[in-house]
Amino acid sequence: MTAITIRVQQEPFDFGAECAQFAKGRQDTGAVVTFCGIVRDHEDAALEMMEIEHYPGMTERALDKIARDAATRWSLTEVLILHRYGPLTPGERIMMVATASAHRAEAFAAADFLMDYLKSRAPFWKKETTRTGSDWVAAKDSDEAALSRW
Amino acid sequence: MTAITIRVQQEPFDFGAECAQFAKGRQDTGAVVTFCGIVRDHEDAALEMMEIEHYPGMTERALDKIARDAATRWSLTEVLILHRYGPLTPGERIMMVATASAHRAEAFAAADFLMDYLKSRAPFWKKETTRTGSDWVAAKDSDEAALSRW
Amino acid sequence: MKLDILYFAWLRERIGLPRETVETDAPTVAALVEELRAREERYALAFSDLAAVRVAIDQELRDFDASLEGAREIAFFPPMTGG
Amino acid sequence: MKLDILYFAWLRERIGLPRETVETDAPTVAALVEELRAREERYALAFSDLAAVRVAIDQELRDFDASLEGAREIAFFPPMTGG
Repeated sequence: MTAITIRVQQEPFDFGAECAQFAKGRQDTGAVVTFCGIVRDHEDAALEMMEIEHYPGMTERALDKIARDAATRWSLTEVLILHRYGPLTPGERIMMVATASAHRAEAFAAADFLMDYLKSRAPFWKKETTRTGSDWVAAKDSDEAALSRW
Repeated sequence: MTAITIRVQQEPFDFGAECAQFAKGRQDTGAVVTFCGIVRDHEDAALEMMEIEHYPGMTERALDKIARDAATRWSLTEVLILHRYGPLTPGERIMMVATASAHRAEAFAAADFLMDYLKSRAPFWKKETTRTGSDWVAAKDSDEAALSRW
Repeated sequence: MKLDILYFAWLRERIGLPRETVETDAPTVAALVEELRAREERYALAFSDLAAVRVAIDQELRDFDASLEGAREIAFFPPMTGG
Repeated sequence: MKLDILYFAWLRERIGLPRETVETDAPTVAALVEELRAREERYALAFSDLAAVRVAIDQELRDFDASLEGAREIAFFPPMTGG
């Protein structure tokens, strides 16, 4: 059985505390992989704000399904997906995933899989505000193509 | 330029604090991947201790070389490798790596690469003590084979 | 039947509201989209390129030819950009 | 020449010491290993299967046919098991 935790929240999260707590003290876990997404400034330093919109209800369902799919494909002891919404500024942490497994390769593959699916199967939309205006971030064809890896 | 940190130490490390501090507040970083290796108990719950021996001097050089190789292959803003030696008990954290990049795929690939090389190119040796005796952990052929992925 | 229709991201902005309730007999999502397009210019604009629109029925991603039978909540939105 | 020789893990245990200084004219690692093997049974035992032994010259991994010219510190150890 995989312990799955899904959290969708507006407030900041404490990445360090989440990492410290995740799979803590488990003796059946040999490997933990974490990923954290951060609001990155544009090369021309023009990003003032990133706003994340989501679909309450569907978001939690979609994330739970992605986590359960990962737990079916790999032998995982724990999975965490945490994603924020609302306004964020450059340098702020947007989201994280964490995977725990007996073995390294499974923890890595599962974290990579979670990110690929989260990116184009969970109902989040990013809007960027720069000095010159606001626009929605376009999905990349490569994001959709990445799903065929799995 | 990639900020590289290498630490080899006997004392425990605070995985949460390391994750919290790593690439903190950087606006050029969009993705952080961390890996943590944990002493895992045997299926038959017989592991009492894991002792890690290393080659002081060469260890730091080897880890620094692996980190620099990763920074050459991928565009990374920060790399951390931290590895303990000495006696450890099941559930204790052995080591961690962390990679920061503008982009997710690079952070993932670099962390995976660091682990593959660290596993069979850094001078650490594990000895396990179970209820029935002590023995050195044998390297796996698959560990050496994994290097050909890169 | 009565359907709750939700719009997100630029679809919400173009249509000018986050949700509405409509009375419709459309058998499929595609038919519903045709009805909406016929209503007003802002709908026609929002749904002008369906390749850029995704749809969920009762919070599950579906295709445009999916049946609306038994559906209660339909959501339209652009391709997702989480992570 | 004088060489510091270090042993790690089961090589250290079989030989019974972590380091020693030897006086040798061996031109290569392989020649040095032959000299060590000829010394005592415990060395012969430790170096009985070179496929299971790795060598570093001055803290860099090298092959057994590597030259010892200019070398100061030679380390022998099993395949590494970090991570």
